[in-house]
Amino acid sequence: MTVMTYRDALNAALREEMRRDDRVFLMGEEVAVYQGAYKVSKGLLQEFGEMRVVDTPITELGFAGVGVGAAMVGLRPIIEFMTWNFALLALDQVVNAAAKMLYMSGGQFAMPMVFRGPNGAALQLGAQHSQAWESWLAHIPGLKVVAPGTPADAKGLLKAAVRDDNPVIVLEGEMLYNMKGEVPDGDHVIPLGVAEVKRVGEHVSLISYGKMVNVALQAADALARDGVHAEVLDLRTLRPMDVPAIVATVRKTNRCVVVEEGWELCGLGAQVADYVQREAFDWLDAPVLRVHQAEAPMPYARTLEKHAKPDVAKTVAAARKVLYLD
Amino acid sequence: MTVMTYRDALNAALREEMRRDDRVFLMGEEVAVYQGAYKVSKGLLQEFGEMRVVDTPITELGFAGVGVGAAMVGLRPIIEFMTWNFALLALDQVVNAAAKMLYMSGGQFAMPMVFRGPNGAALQLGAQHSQAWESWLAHIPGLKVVAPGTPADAKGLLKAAVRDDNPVIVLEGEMLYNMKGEVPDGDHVIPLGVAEVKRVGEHVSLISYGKMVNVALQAADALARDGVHAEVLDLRTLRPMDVPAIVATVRKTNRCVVVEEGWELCGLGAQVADYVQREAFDWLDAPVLRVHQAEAPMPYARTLEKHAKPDVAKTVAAARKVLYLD
Amino acid sequence: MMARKKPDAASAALNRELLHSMLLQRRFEERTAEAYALGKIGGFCHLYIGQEAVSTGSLSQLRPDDYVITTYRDHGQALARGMTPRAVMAELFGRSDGCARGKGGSMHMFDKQLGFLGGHGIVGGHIPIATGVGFAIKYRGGDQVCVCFFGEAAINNGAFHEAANMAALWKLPVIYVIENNRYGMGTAIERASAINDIYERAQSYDMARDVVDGQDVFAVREAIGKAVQRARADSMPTLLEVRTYRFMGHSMSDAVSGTYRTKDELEEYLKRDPIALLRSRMEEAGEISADEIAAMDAEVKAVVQDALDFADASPELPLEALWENVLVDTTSDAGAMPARAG
Amino acid sequence: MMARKKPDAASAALNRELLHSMLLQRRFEERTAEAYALGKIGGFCHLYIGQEAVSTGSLSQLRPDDYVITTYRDHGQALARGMTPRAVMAELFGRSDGCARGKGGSMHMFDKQLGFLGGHGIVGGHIPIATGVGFAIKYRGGDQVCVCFFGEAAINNGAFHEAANMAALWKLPVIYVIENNRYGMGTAIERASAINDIYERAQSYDMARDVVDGQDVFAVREAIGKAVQRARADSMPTLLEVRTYRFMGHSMSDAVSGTYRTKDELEEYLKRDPIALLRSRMEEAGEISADEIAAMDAEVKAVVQDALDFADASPELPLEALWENVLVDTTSDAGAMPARAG
Ligand SMILES: Cc1ncc(C[n+]2csc(CCOP(=O)(O)OP(=O)(O)O)c2C)c(N)n1
Ligand SMILES: Cc1ncc(C[n+]2csc(CCOP(=O)(O)OP(=O)(O)O)c2C)c(N)n1
Ligand SMILES: [Mg+2]
Ligand SMILES: [Mg+2]
Repeated sequence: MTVMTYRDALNAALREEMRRDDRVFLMGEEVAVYQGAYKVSKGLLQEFGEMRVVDTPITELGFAGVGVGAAMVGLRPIIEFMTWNFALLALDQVVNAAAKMLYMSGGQFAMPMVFRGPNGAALQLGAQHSQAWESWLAHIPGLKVVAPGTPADAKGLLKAAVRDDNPVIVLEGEMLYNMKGEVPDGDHVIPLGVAEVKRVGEHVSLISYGKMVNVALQAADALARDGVHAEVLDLRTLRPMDVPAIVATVRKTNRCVVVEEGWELCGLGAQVADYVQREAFDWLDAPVLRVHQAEAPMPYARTLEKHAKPDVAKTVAAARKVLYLD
Repeated sequence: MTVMTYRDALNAALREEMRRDDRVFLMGEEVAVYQGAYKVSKGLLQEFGEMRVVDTPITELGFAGVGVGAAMVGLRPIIEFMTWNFALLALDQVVNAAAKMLYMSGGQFAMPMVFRGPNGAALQLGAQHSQAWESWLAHIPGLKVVAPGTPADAKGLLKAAVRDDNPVIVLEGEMLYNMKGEVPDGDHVIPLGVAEVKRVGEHVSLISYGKMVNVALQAADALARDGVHAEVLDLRTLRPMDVPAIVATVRKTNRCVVVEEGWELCGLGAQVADYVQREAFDWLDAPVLRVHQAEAPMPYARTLEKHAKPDVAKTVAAARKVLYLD
Repeated sequence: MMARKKPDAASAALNRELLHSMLLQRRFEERTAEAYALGKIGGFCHLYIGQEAVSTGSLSQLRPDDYVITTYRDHGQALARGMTPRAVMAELFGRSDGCARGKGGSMHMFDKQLGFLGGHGIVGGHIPIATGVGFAIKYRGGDQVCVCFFGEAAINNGAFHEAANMAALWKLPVIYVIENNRYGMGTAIERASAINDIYERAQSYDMARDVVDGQDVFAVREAIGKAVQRARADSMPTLLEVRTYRFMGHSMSDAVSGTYRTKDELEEYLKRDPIALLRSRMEEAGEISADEIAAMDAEVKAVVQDALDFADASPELPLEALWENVLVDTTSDAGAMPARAG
Repeated sequence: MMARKKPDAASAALNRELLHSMLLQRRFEERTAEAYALGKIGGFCHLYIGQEAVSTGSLSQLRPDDYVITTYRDHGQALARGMTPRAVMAELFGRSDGCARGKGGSMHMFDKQLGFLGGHGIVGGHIPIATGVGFAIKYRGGDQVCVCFFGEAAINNGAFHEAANMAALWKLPVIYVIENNRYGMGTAIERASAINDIYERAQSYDMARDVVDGQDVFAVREAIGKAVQRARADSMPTLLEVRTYRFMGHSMSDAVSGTYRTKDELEEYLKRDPIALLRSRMEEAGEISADEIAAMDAEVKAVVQDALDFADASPELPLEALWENVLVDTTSDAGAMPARAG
């Protein structure tokens, strides 16, 4: 185990996979000379050269398509979106090309590629720079979607994503890049599609993913002070979702709160709630509750932004509510 | 009441609103000279001239943005997407501009505009031309989203959309354009946000919207032959969703099937299921089930496409299952 | 630049191949239209009739290891690239022997063996993909080229602009072929583009450019030949505008003339049928006799009939196939360090 | 075209106004940087320092009923358009007296009264919006113009291409001003665009074009003046490239020089500070004395201090404000048939 930041864990994953396989290259805005807008690609240009670490013009649609073309003929592109906010411009390539190519071609063209970058809000970036896309992306067959919440998962999931022969979406968190944690040494690869119980408990299940896992863990700490033992399930992969793991934790605790980053209506948590009511109906002692962003574009003002975001206090309140403690 | 097609109902709504208010104009690909790719805008160029019925180049992002700009300074654009499949290219303007402008500007710039066009699959159009976007669009605060399933609703909801001072998404159905139905005479406007019970029943609630309402109604007919009286609730507006209407029908029937057009994971039905389990938990006698598109891109082959789509048989089966009849 | 070119030095044998290729496309699509009317083919179906000199003229200049990518109007290029009429027709019928297992349909012909990277349905969407193919060729140090076809209406789309700039900036071996058939659905080029000489848009990227008569297969061959040379030898892209015309409606539901173009205009263009032009030039040059032409036509018709029979007999996909090809079940081999060539 | 222009015939009084406008932007942003360091301002904050001749030169040519739209680098234009330093600073502080109620922040300044249609955060995203404003002006038969600012890196984005083509095709009164400060974040123009004279991209749309020294406020005024005339009188768009430089990092987290540009380069450009250039020309012309300049500077500093005090005292928004402005509660008045003018 080595303690490192989420950023360095991603960097190590990129470096190791690029060393392992010279079909792998990284492309995006500011990934090379600038060393990454958030320095995730630091040093890669120096090690791999400008053909494998490629700065692009500000053309999300265009360079996502370049990745699709390169993947069609045998390369393994990693497309970095400076943030997923801008990737909205590229979703035609992600959804209509990358996700559908294998199917439309009757199985001829696999798309071994990764689209990655930070997703969701950071601090006071305002409405256009604070959007969480997980429910959109998880909706699309033909994609896999992961959202690592810790440095270890960041490394292990990104490495798995690069090796997978399907298009994989990696949703990182700008607020996580400086977060430190232990990362297993060696070739640390985490299978896609497998959730992890990050904390064992018996009274209530907190189901989360990505940066919200940390909110759930803190909420579990807070609840523990009152003798409530929450189990924290980290989905890690959002598509395909690990339904057996969801069902197992809820059948055990009989209560469930989903902590998600995006908006409520048609958010990721709705799907979790649906799985729970469908597969653990007779085990539920209370309706599933969801903690999510307020149903408004993200405001700039600090206090309003804080008020808008899912957080520990809201998670604790929801957990207490499903336990009928308040 | 006059019997007319869904297409003619939309055409009448456009015509009446353009006559009523000369700030209203229609813009999109092939809306003018060609009279609309699906002839929805037939005759409008002739009546209103080329400044108000505007053919555009194939630039979904660009002309959606033109609509946004025109709305900012006081016009009331109706942006037609030839289909919503292509609107994927324009979603940055819909989501980051139209939906957020009022908020970002602190209330200064309302966006009185409509984005409309056919959504979802028609017949054998293949993977790139058969996508249902309702859950994506319903996810976005700052938008209203409607999905009319009958000629009367098409007219009434489109007229309301044009008059609303917010950006409204109108999801039509290519397969519905030829469908006939009675449409109230006069200035028929249906308030946004209000669902409608399209058929009264007591055994099970079939909740649906858009073209799937017709599937639900046919399924109710089929169920009636076995003495099962299904209530069919047509959401009509997907955002904001009429939660009281959902709760009311489920509290009455105690069982619920959602019939949706899109894919399962994070689909519209997940949100309906979430509302139901949250607000009618103690009334539910069975888990909510969903009928949706198979989790695959849409295949071209006729038999596979049929197999992929939500249909009457699948709806009947789901209804019987929540009634524990099979 | 639009002046009529003299036939090049290609042998009579080559000319026969060109004629055969074009005739095959024509007869194939004539029967496609019939099969569509009979309900054997569904969905959108965009015929290529009238534009055959573009596909044949361009693709006859490529090597087997080069790449081709195109739009939904893709039957012509698929056949010109060498896909069998059987595989294309079975795809149109949505059958398991189709070139995309019946999952793609008219708009999505694919053949990995032939480097045929598909017909694509989102206008402009495949242009950046072509740029990516060019990137991959350069990345691997190969000397292949990628030919990307699209209609004149697609050039107004942002995808073209982004893709062309990157191809020029990075010097990629991509040939962007505009099939300017004057209309994007019902919109004439003058009503969609602020300039009419759209090949001049290459100036924005300092890209080589050319414009050529698309009804003259020799002219197309010559222009593409230069572009291929530029791409293969110098790894430089080209924007080539090919002026052609579609003799049919935009798709099966669109009238051949009426709302947006006149019957007179259509008839004027029909006089420059690319197949008739080639044939008469070959006849004039004494390269082919009327009997030989008749024999070729009969042979082509038989091939098309065989394709129809084959497609009719090809099995429907089993229902489980719905869930196949959504994802692959593989990962990259952890040990392998692949060769750069390819 | 880059030759230095002589001062135009504007009176000394006008020159003073120009100097005042530019100085206000400069002092305002110097204090903005301080306030940012103190944590009073959050999020992304892109300073305009070095580019003030562009905002002042352009906007000084507009009428009050014209429209302006710009990027996230919007403080300069907001002030040059006449927004009060108080309203802009309160917005930066996220307070209720901000020009967008504290909901927009640095990147999203708006003022409906002034026709200031906002700073926008998606590169290229506001360019089609400007085209739409031009469309609305023409639709209503007005003679306003819309000025749209964006960086040189945005020109590679598809949104520019789509928007420019439509503006030219439809002859709309929009002036697209490229603020070419040589870098898009850390990427020099040569590494992002296949051509360096990016105003030439207007050729693709048969659009009027020009290039001008952006450190010379008179040159900017003159070029914009022509473009405004073209838009107002003839309803024709212009693409104007203004060559400038940003003296600060891309945003607050970016070093002023280092990775992507050298200190030497920066120092070379600092010699052409647009404010110093204007000041010395005014001094040379005897239009202003050193004392007068000092007095102006003191006055401007006091105005900025007042803005800071005002912003500090402006109340935080109540928490309920989170849910306000998501939607409006109104519909168009069924009876009204509005006037065409406006
Ligand atoms: C992004 C997008 N918008 C609209 C359409 C609908 N559409 C299909 S083909 C077409 C016209 C394209 O014209 P052109 O590029 O000239 O090609 P042609 O059909 O003439 O070969 C349109 C508008 C689409 N497929 N994709
Ligand atoms: C679509 C999109 N992609 C990426 C970004 C991140 N980004 C913000 S500013 C910027 C550079 C823009 O450069 P330029 O257009 O030259 O304007 P300048 O910042 O120099 O004023 C980038 C890449 C963004 N905001 N939007
Ligand atoms: Mg065309
Ligand atoms: Mg710049």
